[in-house]
Amino acid sequence: MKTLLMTGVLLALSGAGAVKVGVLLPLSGAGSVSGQAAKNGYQLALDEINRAGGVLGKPLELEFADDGSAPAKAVPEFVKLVTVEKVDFMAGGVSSATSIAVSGPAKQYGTFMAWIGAAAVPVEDAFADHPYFFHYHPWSYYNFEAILGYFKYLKTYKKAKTIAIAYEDGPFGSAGIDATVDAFRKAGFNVVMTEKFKTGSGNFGPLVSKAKAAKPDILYWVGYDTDALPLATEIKQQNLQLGLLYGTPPSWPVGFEKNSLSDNVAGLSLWLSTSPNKDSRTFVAAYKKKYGTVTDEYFAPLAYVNLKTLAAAINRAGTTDKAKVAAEMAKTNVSTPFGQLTFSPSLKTKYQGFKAGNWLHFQYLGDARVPVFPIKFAQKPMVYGK
Amino acid sequence: MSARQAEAGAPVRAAPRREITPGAALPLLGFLLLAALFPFLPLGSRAEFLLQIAFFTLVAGIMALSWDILARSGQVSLAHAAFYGLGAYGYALLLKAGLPWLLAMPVAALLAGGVSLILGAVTMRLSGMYFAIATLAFTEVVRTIIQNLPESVAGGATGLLVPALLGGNSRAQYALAWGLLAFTVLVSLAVRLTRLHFAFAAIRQGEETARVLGVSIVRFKLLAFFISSSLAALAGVLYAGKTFFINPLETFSLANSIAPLTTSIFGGLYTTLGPVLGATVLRVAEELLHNSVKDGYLVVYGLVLMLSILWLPRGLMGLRRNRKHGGDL
Amino acid sequence: MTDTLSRTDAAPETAGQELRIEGLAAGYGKVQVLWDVNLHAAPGEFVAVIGANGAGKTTTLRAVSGVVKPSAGRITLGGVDITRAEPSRVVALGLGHVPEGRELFPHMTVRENLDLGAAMSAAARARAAETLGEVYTLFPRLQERAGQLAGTLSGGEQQMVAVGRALMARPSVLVVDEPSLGLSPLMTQTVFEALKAVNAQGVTVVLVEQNVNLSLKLAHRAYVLENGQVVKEGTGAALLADPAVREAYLAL
Amino acid sequence: MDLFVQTLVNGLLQSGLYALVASGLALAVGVVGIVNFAHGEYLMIGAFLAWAGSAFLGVDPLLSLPVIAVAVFAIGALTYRVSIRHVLLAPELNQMLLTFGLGILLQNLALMLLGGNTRTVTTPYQASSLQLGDLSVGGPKALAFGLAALLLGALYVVLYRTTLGRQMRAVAQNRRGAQLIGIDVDRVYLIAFGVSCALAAVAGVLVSVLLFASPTVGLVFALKAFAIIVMAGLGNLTGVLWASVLLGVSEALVQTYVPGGGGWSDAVFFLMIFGTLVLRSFRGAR
Amino acid sequence: MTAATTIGGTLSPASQGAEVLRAEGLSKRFGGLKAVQDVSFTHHQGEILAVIGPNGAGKTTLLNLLSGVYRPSAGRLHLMGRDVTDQPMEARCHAGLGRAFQIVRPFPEMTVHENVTVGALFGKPGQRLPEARERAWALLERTGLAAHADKAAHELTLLQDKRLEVARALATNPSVLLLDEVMAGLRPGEAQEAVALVRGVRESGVSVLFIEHIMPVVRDLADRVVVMDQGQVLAQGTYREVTADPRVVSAYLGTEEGLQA
Repeated sequence: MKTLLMTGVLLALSGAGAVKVGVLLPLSGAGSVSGQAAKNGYQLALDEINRAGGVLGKPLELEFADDGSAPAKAVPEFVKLVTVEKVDFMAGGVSSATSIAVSGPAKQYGTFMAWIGAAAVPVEDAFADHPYFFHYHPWSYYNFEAILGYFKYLKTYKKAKTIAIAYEDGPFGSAGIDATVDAFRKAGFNVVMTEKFKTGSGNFGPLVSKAKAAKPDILYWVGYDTDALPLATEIKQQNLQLGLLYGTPPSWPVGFEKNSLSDNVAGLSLWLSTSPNKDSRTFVAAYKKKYGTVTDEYFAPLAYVNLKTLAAAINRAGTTDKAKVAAEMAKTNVSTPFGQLTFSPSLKTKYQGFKAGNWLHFQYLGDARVPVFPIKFAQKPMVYGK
Repeated sequence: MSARQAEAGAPVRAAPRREITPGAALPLLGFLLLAALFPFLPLGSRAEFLLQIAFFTLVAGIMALSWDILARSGQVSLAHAAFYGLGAYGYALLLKAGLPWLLAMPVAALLAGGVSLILGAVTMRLSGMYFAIATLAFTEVVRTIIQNLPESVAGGATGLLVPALLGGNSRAQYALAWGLLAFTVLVSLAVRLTRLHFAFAAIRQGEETARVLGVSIVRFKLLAFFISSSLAALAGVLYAGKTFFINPLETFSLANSIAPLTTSIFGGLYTTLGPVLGATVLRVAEELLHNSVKDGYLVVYGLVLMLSILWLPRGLMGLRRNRKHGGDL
Repeated sequence: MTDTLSRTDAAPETAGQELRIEGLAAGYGKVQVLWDVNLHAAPGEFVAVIGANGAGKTTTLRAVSGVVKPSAGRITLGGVDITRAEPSRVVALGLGHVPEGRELFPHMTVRENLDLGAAMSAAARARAAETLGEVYTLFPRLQERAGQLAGTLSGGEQQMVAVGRALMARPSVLVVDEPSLGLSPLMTQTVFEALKAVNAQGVTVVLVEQNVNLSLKLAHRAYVLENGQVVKEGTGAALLADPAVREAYLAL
Repeated sequence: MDLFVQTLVNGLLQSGLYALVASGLALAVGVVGIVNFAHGEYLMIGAFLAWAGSAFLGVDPLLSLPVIAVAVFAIGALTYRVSIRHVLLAPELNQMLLTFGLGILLQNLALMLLGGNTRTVTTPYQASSLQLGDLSVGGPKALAFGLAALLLGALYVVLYRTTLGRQMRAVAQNRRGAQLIGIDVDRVYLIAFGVSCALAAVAGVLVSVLLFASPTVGLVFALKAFAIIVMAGLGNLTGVLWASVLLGVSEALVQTYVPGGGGWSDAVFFLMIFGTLVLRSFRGAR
Repeated sequence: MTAATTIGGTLSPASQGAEVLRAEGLSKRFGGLKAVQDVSFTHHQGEILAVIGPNGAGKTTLLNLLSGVYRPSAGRLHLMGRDVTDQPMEARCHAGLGRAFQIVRPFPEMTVHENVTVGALFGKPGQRLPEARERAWALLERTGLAAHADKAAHELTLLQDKRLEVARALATNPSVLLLDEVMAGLRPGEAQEAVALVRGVRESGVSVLFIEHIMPVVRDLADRVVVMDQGQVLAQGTYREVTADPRVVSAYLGTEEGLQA
């Protein structure tokens, strides 16, 4: 009893010596939706960690900073967290451009980084020789690997042969588009259309007309949430017959599932709030308890997992020494809402978390997103239009 | 000849009070000195962080001042994002081509200057809103071209990785930014103190009158374009070398054209100190707001801009008492 | 004071009002144009204001309509002080202004220009159709050109539109600024005849003109303005006979 | 051939929205003489109001449209009173900065209150379409185009057939002349600015149905509107219609017939603007 | 610049001087409006030539044709023996043409001295700034503005503005000076000062062509007068000659015909 009390007092008093984790997120600007979702995930994880006794016997502290989705703002904020707030570890990171921008100071200070987002290939280049860079989110080529896997399945079982590609003309859509086309061809698909569009412009009329002429089995679009409804609307209006409309936006529009136009639209996600996975159900319950709502943004559980695994690694290491924590972190092997998490080398970096196998393919069926592939996770049979 | 003069007897010459005295340069020198000493100030643990903020403030200062130099000739441009981007891309591509950075930097600036001459030549007769939209259109066209070039050439929409400036040493980077700002200030002063000032100001305040007085507007408008865009390109080089990564969407964004405009108006147009001071105050204000109002800081920022126009139409420079025309640097 | 000159043949359908200007001073920025102008037009009177360019004739009229704010003096319209009133109020009180340079709406049709003239007061709107008929009677040409854009008319026709537009508000006082400017003699005559007819209906007319001969013949009474001051006043006939007026113009 | 006709239809349908946004802007520029860089933000307000009405009150956006138009008219009139009015005589640059500030303020206010998420509205007619042989015309798009055409028609009727509209045109064409015939110029300015904002908001309602509502939804349309009014010649309302159709159709043509056209269509349009301006300036030279 | 006080007074019959400006059939149309039609005249060295006419006669358009604001629809213009019809404004300035505007157009954000310096610096090619400043000082002294050199242009009185307008034009070192109604808005006493100023300009060797409405000024100043009406030249000659011309009188006072009241 006495010791317990003492521990409590110590816990309360010892803030000064507590482990501090800096979290750099886009809380404003273009990436703010993902950033805000991640922030909620971090706070949920923080609550749980501290309720369970904190890190190294003290409450864990988080320092949030807003990178404004802009490299010029991200660099000072990163440096502030590292040098002023003197955080022991850095977490967060959503946008690729800001992540690359902070790679300079990160190397300069040898900062330990447990990074959740930033999937673009140049990020991998920028952090290739960084010894303490743990990357959770799959690199974009893993996304594609997952997509290709799904499409190959469709080819075999649904006789899908032709693909039309619509991609936004920014970095998100255009990255590696040539390689994508090649890979589809190599896999035996006929790529009948490759069209750029300007995200947010909502003008898909000409693109869909063109697609109609090309008669594809699958329309694969790489864009943002803003493009989802306009594209779906246009397809319906021009009566474009597809086997599947498949998209990979980082997030989907709020309330899209309730719109009948979303029916049968398929997409890619690391996670779904409806996932039957036990960790996922636990997370959803905890999230709902804390915030009163359910989130569909996978950056919330990703951030949650990110902080939980980091805290666990520190506790296992028993110190904040970067090398030791990294060694423990590398041994991570836990089940998460996304499936099992372990770190292994990617093409260029040493510690890559989730990979192609973690992606889920879902379809909007009824008023919800339902996993349909891989088949072992499927809750309902997929609807294929042809 | 006149009765007035006959009364006075001998010709009277008033002391040239309004001529620019070395004293007028004191605030500017003070600013530069303070900026030079900044890394050595005892700022404790915040030093590194503030140095980063200060670096980007210097870049913003270079952009604003370069914009102002063009504005002095009556050309209110929305093409500064293009020059900034051309500088950044020029630098990155020249490095890729194997040029040493010290050479790549000025060559990128001159290239941007050269491109700006084309723009300047075709927008020669436009003014006001038409000029602004034409320059905006130019920016969009340049951005799209770079974005649609094959990825192997300029990185396409994805962007380009850029080697770290000065090995990523933040103090050295700061020193370089300071040097480039000081250079920009010198150029601005040179424009202010030579015949260029008379040509630019005359064109701005009355293009037709200026022509009647023999000012060749073609030559001076183009010169303003060249100087301004080259300096803006230097700011772009600093940005590229600091953030290691450039892509068309961010480097050519409209915000990069609008920021120098608002900064200059806020600080005080057609002066050297005004835009630099404006950049500093706005950046500091943004940082303070960011930390105090967190979520709504940009709302307050917009409000500050609006109020400053309603209450302070001549910008910060208008705050100085007894401000008379002509004597400001 | 000018009773003897009042027209006896006038059958005032529209009651003219009195316009009185006392000690008026006004200008633009640093240029003071009017120094001390005293001027009076009795109800139903036709008053001409003549003077060389830059004497302040136009500025006087602008001060009356409230476009230029006087720095000193007093202006009353039908006894109501309008010294610093907004133009819309002055018009509402019964002033019609035919400005120098006509100031038409060039991309609107003649008819639209005229209609706008009647739009500002309920009373004028109520009688707009009737007034339009009167204007067309005065200027048959305008009826022919009703659908044409005002900017495409000849100078004379434009002047007719300007007069007609002012009349559409059924003003009690009509001030007219240099209507003959750039007009052929024939056209000038048409416009002046119209002004005479308007005045005959009882409307007070104040005419500013460079065509001395014509305006003095037409006016009951006239003022000579020089450097922002009234230097002479008298009946039109008297001034017409005065060699000093001619000398002032040509500096003989 | 079918593709060509479909392309023209696509472009034409798109141009209705453009014309609606640009007409409002042209009204502010032409009558009030102010270039409102925050014009897109009023569109954004309209889009969000429509979304809110639909999401919280279950009112169809097209039904709430009149209410939204009136509400945003009031917001615009208020904006005029507290800010625009005070810079009417200020240098153009200061006017620009004021409206830039206004834009930043409104956009971030929306971001702060609503977050950056994309919101969509669900309507029963969203998926409808008209089939004319091989030609298909989207229901909401046709509806939006029809509504835009109707509203623009109404705008033109107001401008050309009503006293208030004539007053606006009068002020636009000759401010002093308008003053001299008794038009209350300040009142006309207030109304014109309010109507300008209301038109943007109406476009915003349509955008919420066709596309989405988000804090940044205004930017794309505002930029195009600027280009359109410049191409038409500042303040030229009829020119706005032609320029809008030209923009819509040329975008569609480029997107359909140029390989990778989606990435080039903006550039082509801006190149057209650029060319028009430059040509005009050189032709205008004596 | 020669000193201002040279052999004063007598109005020499200037037509003996060499020709400085020659207009041959200048015309300008704006759409359907013929603003200037077939105007020809010759302006001689050292002469003060007035262009008068009622409002709307086309005087200002003519001046704009001379200074290069407009290109003529037809006709040629020779300046100092060179054909400058197709030359832009700045080239005409370099060739020796100076102009002062009716509505004064000082550069508002510059001091008086800086305003004049612009003329001195760019009026002729190859001027250097220090010398231009010095010449500006000299001109300010000549035009009685030296005491106001450091004022902003907007602080000047109207007469001082007019002086500045003339000083700035003179700073370009012109052979011919075009003055557009410089007396407009001046009080009688001020106009006398301005007349003296213009005389001084001529005595320094500059030929002057001016537009004016104030007839006493024209009478006192002009060696020769060109009268315009409806875009055309109505009469040319001395002041006495043209004012005796009944056509001129009726152009000014209006036709006596019509309106038999």
